[in-house]
Amino acid sequence: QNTAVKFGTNWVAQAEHGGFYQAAADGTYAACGLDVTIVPGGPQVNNRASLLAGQIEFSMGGSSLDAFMAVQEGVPVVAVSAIFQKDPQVIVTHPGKAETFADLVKLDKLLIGDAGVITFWAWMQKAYGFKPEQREVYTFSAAPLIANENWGMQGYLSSEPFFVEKETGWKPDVFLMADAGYTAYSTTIETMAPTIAEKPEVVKCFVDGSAKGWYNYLYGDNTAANALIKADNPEMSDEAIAYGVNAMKEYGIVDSGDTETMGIGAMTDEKMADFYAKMVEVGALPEGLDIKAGYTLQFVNQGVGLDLKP
Amino acid sequence: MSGEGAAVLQMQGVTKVFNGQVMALQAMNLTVNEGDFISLLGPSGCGKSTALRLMAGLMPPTQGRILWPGGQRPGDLGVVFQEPTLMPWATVEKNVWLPLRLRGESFASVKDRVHEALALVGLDGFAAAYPRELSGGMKMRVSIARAMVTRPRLILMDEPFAALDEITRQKLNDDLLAMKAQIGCTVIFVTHSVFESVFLSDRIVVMAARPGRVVQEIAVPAATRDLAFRTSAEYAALTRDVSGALGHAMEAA
Amino acid sequence: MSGEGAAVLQMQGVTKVFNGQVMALQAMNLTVNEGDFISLLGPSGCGKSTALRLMAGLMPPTQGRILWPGGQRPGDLGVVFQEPTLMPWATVEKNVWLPLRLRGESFASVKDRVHEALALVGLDGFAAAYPRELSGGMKMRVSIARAMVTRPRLILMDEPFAALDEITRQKLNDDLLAMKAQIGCTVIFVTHSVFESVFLSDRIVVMAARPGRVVQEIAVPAATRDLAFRTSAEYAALTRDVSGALGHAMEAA
Amino acid sequence: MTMVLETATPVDSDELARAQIARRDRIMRWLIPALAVVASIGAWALYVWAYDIPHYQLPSPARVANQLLVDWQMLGVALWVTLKITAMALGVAVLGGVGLAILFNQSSTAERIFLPYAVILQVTPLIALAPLIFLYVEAPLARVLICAWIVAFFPILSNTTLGLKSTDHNLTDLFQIYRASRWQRLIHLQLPWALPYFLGGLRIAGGLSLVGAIVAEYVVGISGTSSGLAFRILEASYRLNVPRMFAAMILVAVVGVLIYAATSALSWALLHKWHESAIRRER
Amino acid sequence: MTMVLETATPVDSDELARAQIARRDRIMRWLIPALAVVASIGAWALYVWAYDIPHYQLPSPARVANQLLVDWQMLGVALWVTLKITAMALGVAVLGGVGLAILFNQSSTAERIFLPYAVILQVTPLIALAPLIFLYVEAPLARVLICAWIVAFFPILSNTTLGLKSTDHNLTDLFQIYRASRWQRLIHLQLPWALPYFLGGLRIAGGLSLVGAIVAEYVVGISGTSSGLAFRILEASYRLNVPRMFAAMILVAVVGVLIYAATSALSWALLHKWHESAIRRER
Ligand SMILES: Nc1ncnc2c1ncn2[C@@H]1O[C@H](COP(=O)(O)OP(=O)(O)OP(=O)(O)O)[C@@H](O)[C@H]1O
Ligand SMILES: Nc1ncnc2c1ncn2[C@@H]1O[C@H](COP(=O)(O)OP(=O)(O)OP(=O)(O)O)[C@@H](O)[C@H]1O
Ligand SMILES: [Mg+2]
Ligand SMILES: [Mg+2]
Repeated sequence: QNTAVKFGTNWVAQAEHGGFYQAAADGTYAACGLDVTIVPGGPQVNNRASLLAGQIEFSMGGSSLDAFMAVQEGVPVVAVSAIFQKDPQVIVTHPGKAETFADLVKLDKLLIGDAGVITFWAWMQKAYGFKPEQREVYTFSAAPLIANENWGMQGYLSSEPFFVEKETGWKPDVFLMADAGYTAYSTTIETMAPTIAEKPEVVKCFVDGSAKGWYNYLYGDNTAANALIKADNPEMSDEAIAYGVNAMKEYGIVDSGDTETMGIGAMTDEKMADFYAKMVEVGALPEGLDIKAGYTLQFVNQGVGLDLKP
Repeated sequence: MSGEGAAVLQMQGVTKVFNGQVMALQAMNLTVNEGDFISLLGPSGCGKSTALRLMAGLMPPTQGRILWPGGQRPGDLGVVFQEPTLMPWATVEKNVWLPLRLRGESFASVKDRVHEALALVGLDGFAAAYPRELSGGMKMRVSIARAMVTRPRLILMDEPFAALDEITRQKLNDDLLAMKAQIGCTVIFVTHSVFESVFLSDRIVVMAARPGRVVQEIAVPAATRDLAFRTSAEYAALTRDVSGALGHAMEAA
Repeated sequence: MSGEGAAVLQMQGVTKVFNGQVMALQAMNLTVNEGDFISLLGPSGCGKSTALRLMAGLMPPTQGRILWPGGQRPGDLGVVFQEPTLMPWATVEKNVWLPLRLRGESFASVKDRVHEALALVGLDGFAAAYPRELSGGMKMRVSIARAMVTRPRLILMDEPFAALDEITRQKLNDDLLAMKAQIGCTVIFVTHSVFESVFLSDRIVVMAARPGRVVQEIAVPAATRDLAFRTSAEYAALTRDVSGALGHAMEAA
Repeated sequence: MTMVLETATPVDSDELARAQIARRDRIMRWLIPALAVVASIGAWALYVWAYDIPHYQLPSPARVANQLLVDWQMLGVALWVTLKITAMALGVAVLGGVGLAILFNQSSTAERIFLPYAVILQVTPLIALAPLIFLYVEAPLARVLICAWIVAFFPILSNTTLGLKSTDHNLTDLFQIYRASRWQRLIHLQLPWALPYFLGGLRIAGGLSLVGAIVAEYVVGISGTSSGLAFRILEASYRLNVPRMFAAMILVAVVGVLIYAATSALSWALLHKWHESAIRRER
Repeated sequence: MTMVLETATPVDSDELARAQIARRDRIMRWLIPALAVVASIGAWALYVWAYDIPHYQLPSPARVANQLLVDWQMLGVALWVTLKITAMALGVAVLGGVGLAILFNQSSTAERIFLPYAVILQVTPLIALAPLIFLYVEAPLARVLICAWIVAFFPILSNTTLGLKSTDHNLTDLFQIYRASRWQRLIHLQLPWALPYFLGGLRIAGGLSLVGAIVAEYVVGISGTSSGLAFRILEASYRLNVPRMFAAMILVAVVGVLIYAATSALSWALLHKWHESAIRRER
């Protein structure tokens, strides 16, 4: 008899959720005793609120920052694994408008969503000198970017660039924030502290299963997972999924750096502390937070699934 | 004929002041006996409608009191306001049905009575019309039919016949008297017509304006109310008396 | 005294049918001459108000036509509807001001005229009151003051004095005649009072109901309209005639 | 000179002319707005064509129409989902709005206690309420309905309250004299009197419940795979499938206009016999 | 037996009793709702305390109050921004709503042509319109106002139209007889007549323009660094600062209630002399 748990993602089903679907599809979770239901997110579906409300057991965290903020507010949400070593947040521009991330400062406007304002936009201002007036509200429509040559737009590595190219025919330039120094983990697995205390085996199964799922998804046969993704989101095309998988591999989003030895999901105190220091510097967080309360290395860095990598 | 019944209603020193300034009634005293037919007569704005509304319990007096020696205000009261006061969304027959409906009678069970009342005021052909399709006098007649349909023990009427032609008016005068004779009800009646007041009432209360007050009560000792009475010398004398009283009242104001 | 002026208004075979079924007027003919005082008399619902509204151009006849031989409907028309028709948000004086206001006169410039008109109907003390604070008769008097305040060439009045006591009524009758004599206006007047119609008018149009139609026109050849006329045998005879005509009209219906 | 008022020519041709005008009026009543719609679609097409607007900024009408056909199955399902929620939301808005209006009218104490909360519900942004709704309401349909209800009930409450309060004082007196119970007064006098006001509120709430159904979908989502128009719009916008976004928006617009037309027709049916706002005056 | 209607005791004590009841009524009018507010806050506190609800699910009132004090500077600025936008939005909603109502009333052709678009504006989800607004409107303030206007104008338009149409037929006839121009009829008759209806619409639109100001901030943002309450709510929610989120929401609620109270007071001031809905009947 498997334990039923729910995992809430941050958006409609897409390639970035592939590993979780993979583990659900091929029985990896079931093998260690979990019946996982994936609850897709959406424009305003707030799975984090569901996590706090106790309606789901795990939710997908946006970035390390989320964990720090939880600490700041004294909310017992803990990141137990970091699937994305790099935040796939990008700035998309018309081709040839900028050479480096630093050049983006010269753009007239950048379309940044509300969540971005609170996270990377503050960092961009501090680290690169963007001006508050340069921000335009991003409403998840690329039309303003396409209409204005000298604008930039926030995006998710595998989504916005793909759609812009598909609609317009030209290939936009893409600047990965992670490569510019925004060293947050992303797509973390979050759960409540009591869950860790009371049911560590459940957490362990989910973390390990997810890591294995991601290896299989990236390097193995991922058709079953993609079928699930397309079932949850009938709009998803094979082409888009392929683009996403490719981009994740190309930019080393999931599997790069620490994961080479510690396995997918790896987190280190150093990287956390480094990013926290940056956030303190830009004023997004106060000094002196016990950031270790916001994550735990208890379940990761054990090389789980390394054997699945070809 | 009447005026000999027990007192049903007493106004004792009733004063009504509107907005703390307009004194609509000043220390009005009036005793209404079972079976009385009382007319209120007086210049426009002297407080006749106000007196009627006070009796109906629609507002409390500013000073003084209104007593119902028989216990309490009778439930079966018929009333004709100075304005027709019809429900615009209901047809004529549904409007007349209202007082019966409020007693729980279904329309089917009282349809005959409703149509009888409408026939009385000469509107049988307009049962299905809406108020807006009626002339001024016709609306008023619907209001009269509504007051009559319950055959109430006490009727308050505020210039019910003012908008009617003299022949219809005379007919309704007769009908009213006939109904009164039949069911022995008590009527309090506001009118501007001296003739009408003399013809109909046992007692005529002449009022003066600003402040509204009773200046004279005139009893009409008539045995019968018919053409003979109307053409009698007594009738002519009484109308002269009442007109005179009214003239005095106007001067006094 | 009148009736000798040029024709100002002619109704030719005017028929009015409401809702394609109620025939409110049938082939009505009427010529109104400059300076005429014409009374419309008839049972309730016979089409008097309808005739007045047709003359005022508020609706087209179903058949027939209404001609203004003098050119067009005069702009300075005074009108008293059967209902007071006051603006509830305006005080009495502002209501009376309305016709002048619509001509572009500021209140300050016509305040005296407004108060004069109010004094005429005995409401000078109520200039600042709102309509809801008035008695039924007082509202009607405001409406009369409003019609008079422009001293119009043509006045249409629909039972203006029905809600008034006889003394006020007589006073206003006299005032109306005085104004007519002074400015030589034309008056078309609906009433239910045979006495009033005989006292006031040059011509009385007696109507019958369903279908509404003219059954008789009675000329009143009086040189003066005063107490003497009121007590004359001629007056008594005329009232009898008119009452008779009215009786016939009722029977005919 | 003789001038004639309104009726210059002999009787019968008069009537004829009036009838003809009436007939032309009836035709124009439909023709003009239809032409206006055609003209605005034409202007849109022309604008797109003349300025060569790229389809991902503003697609041409033809493209949108085509997309509507192509996606008809998907959009049809979404439309049906949204319609169902709209209808239910309007239903609960009417019940809640009229119910509260009656409660407030019957008890001024209740009004003073609860009216502030009704106002608060009206003004609190749904996006902010969503987490609480998530917390305390389990059933997805209930969540959606609560959201849509919050958006739509207030105009009905407010207008019905106004109507109940405006009841003619003389008629109220009449009911008092005839010893009507509060209930009878409500049923036979106040509610009919408030009907035109209520229907005015309904016309506003009709549109708002559509808005509510859509916003609710944004805010609390609709469970499972049956997505409504909101999801399709957002998704299409996200994928830059602008023609589909427009197709979905046009469906929303058409539904909105149809709801308005339906509530107006209901108004007319209930009022044309007696209320000034709806009477076509006999001329 | 003698029973007395309404006034059993001698004259003076009667009056006294009535005055006393009136005085008690006046006090109760404020006391009851105040007590209700206190009670509901108490219940909230009790619930949080008794079930030991974690503060990130539902913070206790004390915690929210404390947060309000702590964040007062930030929230005060946000409140001020939102208030300004709300006021401007209500202003344009009144202008637009009444303006359109007058236009539609004066020309039924205009009504038939443009009313459908007004309905469409009401029902189209702002989130879907946002890209178009972005594309074609430059000034940030204009964007926000357009959004808020779209949310708030319809109830005013609809109610004012209803009022203009309900004008008493006899008074209309009177104006026609006195040869009033359309303009005069509008100013001196129809607008006063529509006033109670308009004010009803205003009561609805007051809350909606607050909603509009907030939604507009979500949807098209407010330029620069001056953020309104919407941003603060969203930010607090993102940061899991639930007490601050509640503090901001409570500000919104209070503003909503104040706007409602203000529009109700305006209504009373304009109507209590003459309209049945506002007259306190002389008893
Ligand atoms: N609601 C009110 N507010 C203020 N004053 C009022 C109100 N109702 C009546 N009045 C005043 O009270 C006085 C008496 O009014 P009432 O209606 O009783 O007169 P009435 O005798 O019926 O006159 P009429 O014959 O004209 O109907 C009038 O001066 C009137 O102005
Ligand atoms: N708007 C309308 N719709 C339908 N029928 C109407 C309308 N107005 C009047 N009528 C009908 O036309 C006839 C004449 O009405 P009108 O108001 O002219 O009568 P009247 O002579 O003024 O009566 P009264 O003396 O009672 O005022 C009546 O039978 C009435 O029912
Ligand atoms: Mg009276
Ligand atoms: Mg009439």
